[in-house]
Amino acid sequence: MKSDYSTPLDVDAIRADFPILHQEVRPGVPLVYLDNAASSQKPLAVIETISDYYSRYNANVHRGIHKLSEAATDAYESARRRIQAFINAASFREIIFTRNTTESINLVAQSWGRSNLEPGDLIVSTEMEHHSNIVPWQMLAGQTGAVLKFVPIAEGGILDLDVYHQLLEEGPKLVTFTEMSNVMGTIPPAREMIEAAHAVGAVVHVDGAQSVPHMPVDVQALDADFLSFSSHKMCGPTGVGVLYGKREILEAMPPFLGGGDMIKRVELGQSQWNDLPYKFEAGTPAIGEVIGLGAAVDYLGAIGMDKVHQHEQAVTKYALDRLSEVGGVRVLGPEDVSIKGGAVAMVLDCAHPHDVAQVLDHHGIATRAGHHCAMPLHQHCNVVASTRASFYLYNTFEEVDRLIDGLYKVKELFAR
Amino acid sequence: MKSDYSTPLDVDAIRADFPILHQEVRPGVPLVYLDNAASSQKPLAVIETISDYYSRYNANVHRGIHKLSEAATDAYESARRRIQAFINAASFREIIFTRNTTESINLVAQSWGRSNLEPGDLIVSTEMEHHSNIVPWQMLAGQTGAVLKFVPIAEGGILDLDVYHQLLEEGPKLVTFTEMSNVMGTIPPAREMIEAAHAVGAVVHVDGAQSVPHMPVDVQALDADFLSFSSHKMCGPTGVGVLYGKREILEAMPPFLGGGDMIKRVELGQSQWNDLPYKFEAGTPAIGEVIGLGAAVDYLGAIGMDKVHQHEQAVTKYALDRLSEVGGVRVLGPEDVSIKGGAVAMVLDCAHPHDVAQVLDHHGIATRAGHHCAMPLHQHCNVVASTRASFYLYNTFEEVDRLIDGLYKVKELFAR
Amino acid sequence: MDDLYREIILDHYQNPRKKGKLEPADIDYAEDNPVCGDHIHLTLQIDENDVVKAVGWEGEGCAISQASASMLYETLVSKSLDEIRTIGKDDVLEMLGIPLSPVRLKCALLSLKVLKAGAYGLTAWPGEEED
Amino acid sequence: MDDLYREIILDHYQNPRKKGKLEPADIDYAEDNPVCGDHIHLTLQIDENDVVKAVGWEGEGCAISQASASMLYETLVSKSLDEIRTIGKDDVLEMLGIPLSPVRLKCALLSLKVLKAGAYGLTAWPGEEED
Ligand SMILES: Cc1ncc(COP(=O)(O)O)c(C=O)c1O
Ligand SMILES: Cc1ncc(COP(=O)(O)O)c(C=O)c1O
Repeated sequence: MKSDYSTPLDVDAIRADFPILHQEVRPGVPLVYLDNAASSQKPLAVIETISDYYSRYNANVHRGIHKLSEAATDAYESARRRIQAFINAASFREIIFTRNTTESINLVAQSWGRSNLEPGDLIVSTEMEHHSNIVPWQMLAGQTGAVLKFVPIAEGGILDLDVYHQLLEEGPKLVTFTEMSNVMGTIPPAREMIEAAHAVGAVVHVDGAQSVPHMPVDVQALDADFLSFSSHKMCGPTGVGVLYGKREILEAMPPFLGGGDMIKRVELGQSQWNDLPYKFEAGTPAIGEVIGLGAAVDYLGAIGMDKVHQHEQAVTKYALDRLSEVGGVRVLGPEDVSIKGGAVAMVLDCAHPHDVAQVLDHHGIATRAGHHCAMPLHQHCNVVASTRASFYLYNTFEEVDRLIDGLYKVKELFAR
Repeated sequence: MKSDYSTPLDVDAIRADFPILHQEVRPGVPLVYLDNAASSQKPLAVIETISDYYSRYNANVHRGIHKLSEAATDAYESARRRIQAFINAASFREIIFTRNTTESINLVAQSWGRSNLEPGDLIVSTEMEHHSNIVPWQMLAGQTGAVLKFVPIAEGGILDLDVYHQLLEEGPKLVTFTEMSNVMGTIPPAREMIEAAHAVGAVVHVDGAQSVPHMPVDVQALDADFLSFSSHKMCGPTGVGVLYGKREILEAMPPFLGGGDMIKRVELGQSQWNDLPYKFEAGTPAIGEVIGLGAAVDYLGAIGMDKVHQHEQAVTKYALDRLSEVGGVRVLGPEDVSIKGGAVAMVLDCAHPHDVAQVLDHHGIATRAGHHCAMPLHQHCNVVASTRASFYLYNTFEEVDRLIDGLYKVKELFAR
Repeated sequence: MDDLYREIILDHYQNPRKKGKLEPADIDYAEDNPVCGDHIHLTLQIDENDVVKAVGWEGEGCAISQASASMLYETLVSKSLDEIRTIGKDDVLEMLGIPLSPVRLKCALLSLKVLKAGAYGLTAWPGEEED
Repeated sequence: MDDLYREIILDHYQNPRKKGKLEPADIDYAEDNPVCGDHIHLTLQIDENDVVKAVGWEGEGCAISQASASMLYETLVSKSLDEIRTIGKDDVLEMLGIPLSPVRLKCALLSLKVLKAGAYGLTAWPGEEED
């Protein structure tokens, strides 16, 4: 069955790196983890890097004149440079550590947005976005009087680029869109979209929460002005995210949060901001987690993001083909894996997405059910919710078979 | 020598819990970690809780219908309730997870402050504050036209309460102060100060970054409206902080960051906020780190914060007494350990604070040199910087002796 | 598998009782479960003695949420508002009779939450009133 | 201990050269090391051939920052701005001749940073111009 679907990865070897995968959720029922778009699992190298930090050289960074603090600062700043390399940013100063994608986007909205937008200015987002790429802009629109418009989803779960180009003609100040839908897996033509937006003078923010973990992303090739992503979705720990921003844009932005580390000098009447990236990193950062994310990009980089992407395409293709056999399953979004990442959201005729997930869980298969923080997208699809299986580098064709078997059990139970 | 100074703790047993403490910074030179006010070390129980999370039940929280997500959600929410108990908050809804104290304070400034302050309104802070309790209020004052005034430091490194009461007569909308200075260790009479502020109708924010890790804090007894603190200073991991807020105040506040998890419903035109505390937790939280902080408060709670405080008072008293023998050492702040925590900032006649720290580090003793993110305080003391030794539950009287020996080496080198 | 969805739950899910929207209604309230998009809209007619005369509800969602609404709302007619006030989380869970994880608990209790919010303005989730 | 602070560093620290503030000055620039509060204020008089005529500086800070200022600024007189432009991070470190951790590196290089910022408007830390 899987002979048609070839992967460049030695998945058995990769699975051996992830302690969590080798467990039974109930006696005799091994775990099949297909909830990767929500959060990925972590290789031992990352887990041990974090333990090692707390066991050997934990200390606050940047200001310490002692061995532990120097070691912690070195490791923290070295992680920044490896993350810079991972997305090919031009300078370490363009890598700002936040809590997650959501905070990165809020930083752009509040710092760049509040200081650059005036009443009536246009912000363009899309209907395909995660709530984290909608709500901060709604809030910003409320605060500034800017107007927020959305590129609709067209037939086949792709963005309606005709409307996109029409909206660009209205001269938006900011364009923001996801490089990979967390529900339908859709990969829009980001480079072309950015070029077109730049041609009308817009600044472009790219939501990389799903793309950066799953495919090669080169911010200079993309020419994105901002890119946001989360550690926890790319083999790294929770509690840390990244905002990439072009240096000259970041330089001109006011700080987001105030406090220790982001200042050069504080007097009672006023303060003087620190250099990039520290201007945007107020207070003690997520030191251990940044160092953990450094280990994660080392891990992914050693495997190669192109191979990760190819593997996921193969597994996704296999899943789509097998799903089409089941019957009564509607898959949301594109079916062409050249424009689709490893997120497969589906709706069954016979059962509600929650019930599907619950029955699958009973068989050890972890999927996610609900709106996946993308209510407008689901509204567009005319469903309240979906069940989503999402793949990562450690998922196998056999696990897809387990998913399909599980769906047959769902049908058995509900289609009576 | 130490017979006069009694501690209720079995410090040897406690030290055995902290892997990092048992190392030599250079061959033959064991580590003496006296930089606890910057960041504390972590017991094995915390390190293992985090590894265990990533190795056994890592998953995104709140929305998952599968075993791992349920386990992660349980552990995350259970940590919230134990942290609630640790500071005796009335409801788990009053415990909001942030990145650190700094973000907690910014949340109050931006959400409460921007929606409650008008031009000319008064905010009262103090000269004793960490930059994180100054800069967010400066920014807020700039944004709203509110006026920021500072309670000066009086003789002996305590707050000038006469001026405080005069400022209260001006009817401030918000009062904010630290419950323990991170430089001088000063513990102001927080309960009385809060009562007086409430009497004139002010809302009170307490910076608990130093107090919560080092002494019992009961938010209901204090009657604080807000309390901010950081995990990394209290045996927990980096990347997570807490904002406590009284429920009725939090309910009335607009959200701070927008995105996933903090909404109930998103439509393209508008969104509806989630219930507390989730309204203030946008995006995937620091799940592993919150669970780690839960293990930290379990650890501290089992020992007893009253005992931690007594131990630190004994070690601090011993340090102050021995420092007075050295000669040419000026200790900043109070000398009475009943109003002083375990932070001992000093200035030597013969050498700059950096050089002091560097020589101490050469002898294995980790202290901190600089302004400790408290430039206005140092300005008040008429020094640019100080060298700070700060103690925690695992520090011993012998380590104080090592510090004193180190200071004699400094004098030897510089006082020629 | 047996205890995952009992027969009675599947029955109420596939053949819900009391479906429909009353007009006019004395109590008319709708809410979602934000976690998953379950939706329940309840309408009640109440007589002058504060007793439920008629029930109608509409909704979308999973088997648990819809079966729980059908099973719970079916029992309301001729109950007084005072009697209804005593219905608690445990009553609903007993009615369903299956083990539920915290997320599914919200599915199970949405019907009760809508009832309590519509009838008494309570906004907390049943069982969490005392936070 | 020997290599921690060399004799020459302690000497320049305890007996700094070229202290004082020139008035008028052709170049007048001051900066802090935000990490630790070291402060250096440099004034230079430049002749019509772009050669340094006189140097004066004031400062406060640690032995490393102040000795480095004293040692560096002492060498400036009769150098042209073009010559001064070629002075780099490594020259200063060689002058000091002790191993320095990253934090202390900033102490050591503050004098050079102030010189470069004052003379050429460069704002980056020496050695980090190419970020
Ligand atoms: C009194 C006080 N407030 C605030 C902070 C800031 O804490 P964080 O850096 O964890 O945000 C600190 C930590 O140095 C502190 O000591
Ligand atoms: C496309 C997309 N954007 C944003 C987010 C938000 O990420 P986080 O919750 O880590 O902030 C997600 C995660 O679910 C996502 O998939």
